[in-house]
Parts: sequence; structure tokens; C-alpha cells
Amino acid sequence: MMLLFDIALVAGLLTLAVHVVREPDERSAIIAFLAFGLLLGLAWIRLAAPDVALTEIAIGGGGTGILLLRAEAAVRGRGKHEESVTRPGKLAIAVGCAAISAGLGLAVLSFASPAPTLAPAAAEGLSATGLGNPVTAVLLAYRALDTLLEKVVVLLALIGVWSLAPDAAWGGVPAVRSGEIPQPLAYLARILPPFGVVIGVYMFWVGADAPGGTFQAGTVLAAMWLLVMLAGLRSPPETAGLPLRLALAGGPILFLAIAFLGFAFADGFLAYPKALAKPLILAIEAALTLSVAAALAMLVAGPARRAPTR
Amino acid sequence: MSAPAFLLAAVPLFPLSLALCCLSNWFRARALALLVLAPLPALAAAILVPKGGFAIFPPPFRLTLVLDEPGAILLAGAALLWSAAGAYAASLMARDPGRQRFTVWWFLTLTGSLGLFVVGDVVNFYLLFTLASLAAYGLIIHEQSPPAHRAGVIYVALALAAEALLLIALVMLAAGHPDANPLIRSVVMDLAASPMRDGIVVLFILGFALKMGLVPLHVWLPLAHPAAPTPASAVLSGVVVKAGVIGLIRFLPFEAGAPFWGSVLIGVGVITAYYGVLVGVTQKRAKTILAYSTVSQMGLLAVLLGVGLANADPEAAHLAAYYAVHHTLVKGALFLGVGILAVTGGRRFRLVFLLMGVLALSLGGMPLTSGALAKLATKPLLGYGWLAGAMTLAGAGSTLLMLHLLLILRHYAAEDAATSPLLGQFMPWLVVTAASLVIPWSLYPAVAGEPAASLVTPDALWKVGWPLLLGAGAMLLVQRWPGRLGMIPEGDIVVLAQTGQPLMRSLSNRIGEIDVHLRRWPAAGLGLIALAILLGGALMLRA
Amino acid sequence: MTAALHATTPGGFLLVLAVILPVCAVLAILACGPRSAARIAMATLAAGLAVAVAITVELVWSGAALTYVVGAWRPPLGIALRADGLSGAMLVMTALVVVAVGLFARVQYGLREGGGSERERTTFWQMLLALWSALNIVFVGEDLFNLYVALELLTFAAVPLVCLDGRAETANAALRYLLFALIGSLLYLLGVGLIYGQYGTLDLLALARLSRPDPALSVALALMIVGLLAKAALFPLHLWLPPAHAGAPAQASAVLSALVIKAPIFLILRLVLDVAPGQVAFLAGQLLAVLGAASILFCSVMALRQARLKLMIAYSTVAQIGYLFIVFPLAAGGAGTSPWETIAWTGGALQLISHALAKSAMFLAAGIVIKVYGHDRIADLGGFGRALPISATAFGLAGLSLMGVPPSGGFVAKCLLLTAAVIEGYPWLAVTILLGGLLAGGYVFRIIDKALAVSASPLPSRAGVPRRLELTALALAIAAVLLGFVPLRPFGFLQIGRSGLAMAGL
Amino acid sequence: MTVALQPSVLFGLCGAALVGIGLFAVVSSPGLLRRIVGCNILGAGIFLVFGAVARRGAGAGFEADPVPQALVITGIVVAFSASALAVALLKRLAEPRSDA
Amino acid sequence: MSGLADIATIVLVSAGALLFLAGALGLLRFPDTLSRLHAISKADNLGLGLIVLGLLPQMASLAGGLKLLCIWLLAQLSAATASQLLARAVHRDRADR
Repeated sequence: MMLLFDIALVAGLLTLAVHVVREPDERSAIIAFLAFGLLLGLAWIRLAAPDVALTEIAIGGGGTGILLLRAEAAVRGRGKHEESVTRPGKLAIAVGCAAISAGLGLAVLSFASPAPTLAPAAAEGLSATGLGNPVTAVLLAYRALDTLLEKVVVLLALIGVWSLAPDAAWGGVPAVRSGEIPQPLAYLARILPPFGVVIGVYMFWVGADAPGGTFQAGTVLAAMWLLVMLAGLRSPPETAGLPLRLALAGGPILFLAIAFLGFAFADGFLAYPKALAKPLILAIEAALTLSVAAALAMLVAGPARRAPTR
Repeated sequence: MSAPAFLLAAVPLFPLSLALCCLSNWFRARALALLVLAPLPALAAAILVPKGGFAIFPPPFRLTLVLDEPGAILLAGAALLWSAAGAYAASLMARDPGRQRFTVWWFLTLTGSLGLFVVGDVVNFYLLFTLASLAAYGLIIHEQSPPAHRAGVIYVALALAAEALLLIALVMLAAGHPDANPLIRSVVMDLAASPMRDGIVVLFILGFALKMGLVPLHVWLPLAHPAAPTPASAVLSGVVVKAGVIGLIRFLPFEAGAPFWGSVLIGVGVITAYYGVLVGVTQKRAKTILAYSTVSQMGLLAVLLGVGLANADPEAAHLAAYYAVHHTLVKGALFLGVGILAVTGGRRFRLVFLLMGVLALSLGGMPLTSGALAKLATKPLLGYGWLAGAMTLAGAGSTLLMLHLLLILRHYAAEDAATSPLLGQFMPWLVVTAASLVIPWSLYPAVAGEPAASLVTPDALWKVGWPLLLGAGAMLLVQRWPGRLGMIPEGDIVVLAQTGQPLMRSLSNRIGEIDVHLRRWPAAGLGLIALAILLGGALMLRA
Repeated sequence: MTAALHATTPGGFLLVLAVILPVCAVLAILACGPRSAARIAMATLAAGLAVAVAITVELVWSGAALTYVVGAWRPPLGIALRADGLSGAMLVMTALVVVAVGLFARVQYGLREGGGSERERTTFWQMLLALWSALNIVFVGEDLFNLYVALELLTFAAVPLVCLDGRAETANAALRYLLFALIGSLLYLLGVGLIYGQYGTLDLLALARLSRPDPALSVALALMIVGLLAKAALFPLHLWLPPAHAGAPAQASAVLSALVIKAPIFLILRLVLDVAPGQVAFLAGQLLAVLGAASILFCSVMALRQARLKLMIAYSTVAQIGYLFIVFPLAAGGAGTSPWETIAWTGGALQLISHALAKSAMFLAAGIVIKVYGHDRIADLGGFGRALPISATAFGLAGLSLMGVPPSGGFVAKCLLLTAAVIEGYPWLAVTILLGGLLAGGYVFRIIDKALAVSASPLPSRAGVPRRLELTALALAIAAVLLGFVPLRPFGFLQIGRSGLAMAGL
Repeated sequence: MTVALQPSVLFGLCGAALVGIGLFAVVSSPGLLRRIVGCNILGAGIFLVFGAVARRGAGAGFEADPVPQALVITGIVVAFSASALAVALLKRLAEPRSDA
Repeated sequence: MSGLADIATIVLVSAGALLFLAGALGLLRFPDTLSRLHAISKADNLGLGLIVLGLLPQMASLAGGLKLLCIWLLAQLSAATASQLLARAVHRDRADR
């Protein structure tokens, strides 16, 4: 029975993807991409990966969606079109992509039969980290270096986005609200955030033992902050302002501090003393959630537009 | 480091240290006077250091210097000409605005050319060879005139080609050798055994032929040498060209011998000898005539080395070196003389012109001059077949060329009779002229194995004399055909190469279009996909 | 799972410092604000250089590779950092170039008028340090996904550097660079996924033992290599490099050309020579050699055609990295010898280092000349040798190293590659190397000729350019030349930590 | 036929197809925004392949191997940052600002 | 007891599904944007409400049920705001033209 649902889901995904590619109008292509992101979340549920489903819908569907919608609004009519492709060119590219997909399919089908997996190793190590959710254990204990670097990647992207501001406005306030604000949006911005924050904190807290975690919670919190800014209830912060910078850098700095403490109290960098493993990880997760929320919101808000008040 | 080894080390290192000192502005401003001193250690080394003297440096520099018979002879002549030309340049360049630049390039070229005669290991031979050729560029374009610039560009293009050929030859030579930087002698020893023998010899001949200026690779020489200031062209024509000669002497397997390649070298040499004369006769400028005379003389040298290679007799190297020294001194004196004639007038002009006449004819082989000595010394080597006949004809040809030069020089005198050359320029010229007579005479017994007296016998005089008369006769014949002057432009074949210019430009435009197309986004994307399929398919099918 | 390959060695924590120190500096600059950026950066440059030298000393002293298992979780579950001889050399090279560029930028930004805005300065320091950390991870990382994150960190640090001056055309170049590099990273990530699916581990050493020529590995390696080629801008995929490296400010393009494109090349080297089984390595090596040769010849001619100085140097970069790709067939190693014992391995490593030093010196020197002349049209740069003698000398020395003229490092590298080509019997590669040298001579000489020429128009005044600015470029150029004197053969620094690996695959 | 119909293989093949579609979108579309969308589809396809690998590696009480899941989460966040930077560059291109 | 709950679930969930079907049909068939908006917001919200009601008895714990209700409330809130915004946007476009 579930097979039927899977086939329908895969068919839906592929048709939506083809529709996104072939759709001449930019805006509807992006809206189709939004739907594609949400369907993808279902696919991840079918692949028994709830953590990833949450991340995909929150960041892949929601975050990227609003990013692309704002981009489309800014670029409509003004964006210059690059080299258009001749018909035979498109055909050649299509054939090439088909060949790559076929090769990929062949590789996927020819995987070794007793699938090699690190699940048992992850399960053994779980007790040392004191966590219940294996994915969070991998993210924050076994491969903590990846998560640390990935957090720096997000910050670097933000610094890169900020560097695109005009010299005069650098460090100033990004333009989030555009034009007058419709009343229902203001109403929603007053009602929804409390619920959003509660859900975000809950997702971060439950992340240690059940699906949830830093990035998903951070995205929800970022969404709420964006909603408030879009509705004009709160003006976006100054990018060079101390509070924002501390919020952004706070997460990774705490992470690094605890990591360096690992030299003294545990047996090496990014190692946690056995007794304190869970509280330390939760502290890191809390700080990271705040930083992720601030970083994602600022990434969507974009570079500064108005000059800073020195 | 024993005394001779220290002196030997001073040959390249003294001028190099002078060049490095030029980094300080104070020193560079006053370095012009030191030009004459730079080659003196080399002169002393050539005379004092016993043959076969060795100097080895500690690992980081991996430099070994060795002084053998031909090296010493060449070094003596070269060092003398370098210092004389240095003195000449010191007085000529006293007020030239670019003299500081000139000095630095002069020291570097000097280091390279003198070092080449004494260097013993492969890598440093290539290093000094490169230094000599690239630094010479600075001397060529010194006057910044458009022809100098054009000559410089052609010179560098061909110099880089020569270096590329030499590099692959040296790499193939040293490929099998365990030591990273082997000695030249040991490497040439097992050259005969190496499978790539023919390839290596061909590349060496091509590389050094390009440096010596054998036809058809000579095109840069008639353009570059006249473009340089007088002392620089004297040194370029006299010594720097000999880099090719010492290269052939060092790297050709004389002991094992290569008959086929020997005859090839002889053929090229003969063609070059005649070609130099035929084109030289049609030239109008004195310096260009001298440049073509160098091309022709290099042809003769190539024949000598070719014979040595064909008959597998290392003695030819010594004779070639002796002939080369003669050419160095006479050609250097001629170039300096041309510079002096231009500034002398009246009675003193006739005296200088007379001396120039003697020098010119000695190149043709006039009895009692170094030319005669050189011809007599190399006579036994050439044997009595068609080759000897061809060589004597070439000697007559060069006499013809020299007479043509003297006719051109006749109306080179300065307008008012009172002007006389500066002492600083006249004295070095006299020294070189004297040396061109003294040194060959003193070396003759050592090289040819017969006492100097045997030269004065009537049949020796006649053996050398009749080509001279033949040359004079030919000159009378050619004299009546004045239309020939300026018929062939300077650098002859290079003009043909110029016609190839639009072809090269269209090819590079073609590549430009391909690049523009390749850098469009869809094309690059398609390239990416095609590469992925190609690599993936190849790996999957074959593995 | 397989026996634990990695055990933390005493010097291991140095690797962590090399990786994490610049990251801490980036965060410190973000937290403390723009005014402190230069001071923090200078301190980190010094500390980073010290760490790199310490790693090399530890390598030479212990004669074995340094390893560090992060968080005490052994691979395949956890991540390990490992520095062998080659990585040590790369770390020191990166440290040298980054410190030199940092000093150059410090003086440049200290000037009154040409100093650049606060935005430009702060962004440059943060991006330079992030870039340094990413490079260090690429050179010491042992985990494929960790290397993916490092590649992304590298791209995100490099893209803002391209459009640092805020002009629209550099923003366009930056966007094209970002998108093409993104495709490259995603293909690389796809390859990582396939490898994990097939072998269940992401650790390079473990993969070297497990890898067998089966379809999944072939497709994975093909995708990863092509993805890395896109990021390294080898010949057919070089669309983004010339505008990006020419548009960036001088100090940024020096780091981009000298270091950033070396990371993907280093990874390809590790993938083909360490992970790929014999037959696969041979085939991939052949294709890469053909691309490398095409890159040398095609892009050298393009460099000769360029009218603008920085575009010419950018095209010369694409040409010179071609040399690094012809190393693969030469270093494939016969039956007995393994790749790192062949002279091509030493030649390739030396070419990597000497190109980095020479290219950064050339870009810095070009930057000074452009700053004084106000434009970079080669035709109107007549006589810059007299106006800026030190910069012209730096440019000349760097050019000599690129051309491969003795005694420079470039010459020794080219000699080793030529010897390898002669011994291994690849005549067409030998000819390519020589032609490449000739063409390089062509385009370098074109500029030296301009330097020595006497210009008709009066020489611009060099008032705004302090001597210290030129000395950094000269120092790098001299380092490139002195590299030729470093005795490589006797104690085999580049072979440290490699001999012990029993490569099952080869 | 049954081998291909397990969820992991089905979604793996769907991922492969999405990689093809995404790559086609990125390479062949003239508009810059469409290329960024193509990149995201390409990323989604790649992560589905990771998902299939994770699902095959179920064991020790987990429905799916946690390591590839963690990799995908990190990958999604990095892809989002890349899209954000690309969008910011695109907006910078679109706004007519005198070259400061 | 469980028999009754199952019947109720089947009935309610199928009714919800029917409403969704009607909403989708409305979306496809109706001529202009405003009427399509009307169809979607009405049918889907009611449909979702019925499905949630139908699933309530199946939930193991009270917390689960409460979560379902929260989901329904949030869906209501966002659907209402979204349709208002869309209607306002359509109205403004019509006014500009």
C-alpha cells in the first residue's frame, strides 16, 4: 500500500521539478519550487529521517522559498538575461544530463548488497554522549568539527552578503519592510511569534533525544523574527551594532571555548568529559540555535541599505 | 681551495659580485670605470691556472669549474677582448644617460660568457648559457631605437628556442645518470651508450647552431650585432657567439665520433661560410658586413668541428679553439676600429685605415697575420680532398668580403680633419690589434706542434697567399656591378618569416574565438557534463 | 570495521591549531568590530606562521606523519587530521604567501588615499583568515565530507574577495564564479555520497585499502574529479577565472591565483594517486594529462593575446596549473615504485610551491604598477621599470620562475618533470613542457620588454607607493627563485609519512 | 522487480533523476535566478541519494543510518547559505548603483 | 468502544477527503482568482478540521490530540491571513489596471 504512495510521491516530485525548469514565468516557477520543497519533506519522512524532513521543510522549503521570492521581486524586469541556448545546445545538454542520471542510477543500483553502515558504531557511542537522538550525537559529538566549520560557513556567507552593501551604508540597517503593511500581516505578526518561539525552543530542547535540533529550531526562530520585521513591528538591527554581532558570534565562540576545554578536561579537542557531556552539548546547542536564528534572518534580510547612526 | 682553484672561481664570481654590488645606487653610478677590471681574473686564470685545474663548491651551490686546453685558449682571447671593449665602452658611454643600465647588463653578460668556458657541470652550464643569452638582450636594445627593439625581440625569441632545445638535450643526456647534477665529461663519456644518442646529438647541434648563427638559424645575428653599441657588438660578435663553439666542443662525443652527424655539420658549415659571404657582399652598413663575416667564420668553425666529429679525433677541438681565438681578436678589433674610424679625420684617418686594412686582410688569411697562422694550423686537419679546396675558396670569399668592407669604410672619415679619437677608445683598440697578432703567434707552436719559423718558408706563404689574390680578383669582378648594394635586406630570411606574421595572427584570432565560445555559460556547462560522461564511461568500461 | 588507522601523535594538536586559529580570529573580528580587524589579523598571521613552521620541524624531527583524531572519535565514525611531508610543504607555502599578502595589505590599507573603505578592509581581513583556515583543512583533512565543508568555506571566502571593490562587473564575475564553483562542490558531494554508499566510510586512508574498481567507485571518482576540475578552472572549464582574478584587488587576486585553486588540485592529487585503484588511476591520469597539456598550450596563447596586464596573469595561472595535471601519468609509478617515490611527485610538488610564490609576487607587483599608472593596459605601461624598479625586478624574477629559467624553483620543477617524461616515455608531454616554457617566455618577456622600454609619455610619480609595499612582492619573488637551491633529493621531505602506507589498491 | 521497489532504491533513483533535471536547469537556463533554483534542485537530488544510502544502512535499532542524515542536514544549511550569497549578488547586479 | 471510534474516524476522514477534493476541483474550474481563493480557503480548512476530528480517537495520548488541535488552529490562522493578503493583492492589481 505504502508503495503506491511512494510512487505517487516520486512522480509528484519529478513532475514538479520538470515544471520548475520549463516554466517561463519566474514567479510561478519559484512558487512551484516551494511546493517541491514541501513534497521533499514527505519524501524524507518515507526515508525514515524525521530530522532531515524538518530541516528540509524549514530551511530548504521555507528559507530558500522566501529568499527566492524576495530575489524575484527585486530582479523582476531588471535582471539582464545571459547567453540564450540554441535548440541543439539544449538537446545536447539534455542528453548529457540524462546520461549522468543513468550512470548515477546504475551506481545506486549496484551498491554493495550488505549495505555498509555506521549505525552500530553510532549506537555504541551514544551512551558516552548521553544523547538519545543519534543524528544530534553525530552532529555535535562524533563529527563536531563539521558542525563547527559549517557554522563558520554560514557566518562567512553573511559577512560576504554584508560586504555587498555600498561603502556609505556598510554597517547600517538592511531594508526588510517594503511599502505599506497590510493589516492582516500585522495581525498575524502579533499572534504567531509567541507560538513560534515556544515551538522553536521545544524543538531545540527535544532535539537531544528525539527528532529536532539546532538548525531546525534556529530556522523557526529566524522565521518569527523575519515575520516581525516584515510587519514593521520591530526595525531590523544595525549590522555593525554590538548586540547583533555578539549574537552571531556567540554560538561558535562558546562552541570553541568548550572544544578547547576538551584539551584540559577530556582527551582532546572537541571531546566532552563523560559526566558533563549532555549539559555541555545542550549549552552549545542553545547558543548555536540563537546564532543560527540571527544568521539566517540576516541572510534573508540582505546587505545594509541605510547608513549606520555612528 | 688552492690558489688556482680560487682564481678559477673568481672567473665567473668576480663579475657576478660586481653585478650584485650594482644594486646600490652609489656603486652603480661609478661602476662604468670597473668594466675594464671585471675580466682580468679570467685573463689571469687562463694564463696561470694549470690545465685540468678543478674547483668544486659545497652542496647548496653544486657548482664545479674545470679549465682544459680549448677552454683556456678561448678564455684568454675572450677575457682580453672583454676588458679592451670594457675600456672602450667606459670612455664611449661616459655621458650616455642609460650607462647604469648598460653596466649592469654588461656585467651579467660578461659573467655568463666567461663562466661558460670554465663551467664543468651540466646544470650550471645551462644556467650560464641562459644568463649570457638573456643578459645580451639588454645590450642589444640599449639604444632604444625601433630597429634595435625589433632585433631584440627576434634575438630573444630565437634565444629562448635555443634554450628549450638545449634543455631537452641536457635532460635526455643526464636522464640515466644517478647524480642529479653530473659532470659534463662523465655524462658525455656514456653518451655513446645511451639509446637516445642520435636525438641528443641532433638537439645539441640545433641548439648550438642557433647560438653560433649557422644558416638558416642565423637570422638574428645580422640584426642584433649591428644594433648594439660598438663595444657591445664587438663583444657579442667576438665572444658571446663562441658560447655555441664551446658548447659543441664540450658536448659532442669526439672520442666515440659520429660520422653521419659529423658530415651534416660539415655540410651546414660549408653552406654557412658561402652564404655569409654572398649576402655580406650586398650589404651597405659596415657593422652588418662584419656580422655576416661572423656568420661565415662560424661556418668555417662548424666545418672544423664536423671534421673532428666525423674522424673521431679530439684534436680538432684544440684547433677549432685556436681558430676561434683568432676570430675573436680580429673581429673584436675590426668592430672597435669601425667605431674609431667614424670619429677620426685627416692624416690620422689614413694611419687607422691602414691598420684596419691589415686586420681585415688577416681575417682573409694574409701571410704573417693570425689568419694565416689559423689557416695553416687547420690545414692538416682538413686533409687534401674537396673539403680543403672548399675551405680555401671560403678563405678567398672572406677576403672578398673584407675588401668590400674596406671600400665601404673609405668614406667613413669624419668631415673636419682635426677630430681625433679619444685616447680611452684608441688605446684599447690598439691593444686588441696587437694581441690579435701576438697571441696566435705565441700559441702556434703549442697548437700546431711545429716551430714558428716554419711559417716564413716560401711555400707556406704561397699556400696562404694565392686565396688572397683570388679574393682580390673576385673583388675587381664584383666591383663593376654596383647595383648589388642593398639588394638583400638585413636579416634576409627573417623578412620571409615576417610574411608569416598574418598567418600567426589569424591562428591566434581563431584561438581567441574558441576561447570566447568556450567561456559562455552553456558551453562550459556542456563541457563539464561531457567530461563527467567521458571520465565516468572510461573508468566504468575499462576498470 | 577495519583496524584503526589513525592514532593521535604527539605533535597532532599543532594541526588543530593550524585549522582553528584563523577561525577564532574571524570570530574575534566579528565580535570586536571593524577597528580591531587589522591588529587581530596581524597577530594571527604571526601565530599561524609559527604553527606551520612548528609542524614542519615536527615532521622533519619525527620523520613520520602527524595525526590528530578530533574529539577522540576514531574514523570511520569520527574525523582525523593528518599531515604528511607534502601537506607540511603546502602548509608552509600557504603560510608564507598569506603572511606576505597580509603585510602587503596592511601597508596598502594604511595609506591615506589609496586605503580603501572600512567595509573593504574588514571584509578583506576576515576573508583572508577564513581562506587560510579552509586551505589548512584541505591540506591536512582526511575525511571526504570534512573536505567538502572546507571547499565550501574556501569558495565562500574567495567569492566576496572577487567583488571587494564593489563594481558591477566584478559582482557579475563573482556570481559566475560562485555558481560554477557551486556546481563543482555539489558534484563532489554527490561523489562523496556514492562512496559512502559503497564502502560505508569517508576516511581517505581506509578508502585506499577498500577501493576496488567497481561501477559505484568509478562514477563517484568521475563526478568528484570533474567537480574539482570545475573549481580548479582547468582548461575547458576556466570560464570564471580570468574575469574573477583580474577583477579582484591586487592582494586578493594574489591569494586567489596562488592558493585558492591549488586546494582542488591537491584533492585531485590525493584522490587519483592515493584512493583510486591502479587501473582507474592510470586512466584518469591519462585524461587529466591531456587536459593539462591542452590547458598549457591554449591558455599560454591566450595570455599572449591579452591587452590587459591582470587578465594576462590570470590566463597564465590557468596555463601553469596545466603543469600540475601532467604529473599524473608521470607519477603513476611502475610496478615496483609507488607514486610518491617517482621524481615527478617531487617535480609536481615543487611546481605547486614555486608557482604559488611566483604568481603571488607577480600579482602584487602588477598591483603596484596599476596603482601608480592608474590603468592596466599593457600597451601604455612603457618604462615602468624606471618608475618602479623594485616592482619591475619582482615581476621579472617571478617571470623567470614561471618560464622555468635556472636557477629558479620553476626551473628545477620543470627539469624534474622533463626527466620523468623522458624516462617514462611520454615524448608529447616533454614537447608540451618545452612549448609551455617558450610561450611563458613569450608573455613574460612582453612585459619585461615594456619595463625596459623608454616611454614617450612622462613616468607617473610614485609618491603614494611606500617602499615597503614593493619589498613584500620582491621578497616573494626571491623566495620563488631561492626555492631552486633547496636540496630536495637527499632527505626526501616530500616522502615523509608516505612510505609506511601499504597501498592495497596499487 | 521487488529489489527496485524498496523505498531506499526508489528514492535513490528519484534523486538521480532530480540530479539530472537540476543540472539541466543550471546549465541550460539563461536567467540567473533560474540557475540558482536549478542549483537547489540539484542539491535536493543529491541529498535524496544520501537519504537512500541512509535508509539502506538501517541497523542497531535505527530506521536509518544517522551519519548520512547528519551530513545532509549540514549540506542543506550550506546550500542555503550559498543560495543566500548568490541571491545577494544577483540583487547587487540588478540595482543600478553608481560604481562606488 | 473501539468499533464506534473506528467507524467515526472512517466517516469523518472520508468526509474531510471529499471536501479537499471539492476544494481542488474548485481551484481548477473557477474562472477568476478571487473565486478560486474562496474555494480553497473554505474547503481546505473545513476538510482539515474534519480529518483532525476523525484522527482524535486514534491518538494514543491526550498530548498527541492537543498537538493535532494546535496544528489545526495554526493552519486556520495562516490560511486566513494568507487569503486576506492574496485578496488584497488581487484587489490592488485590479485597481492599478
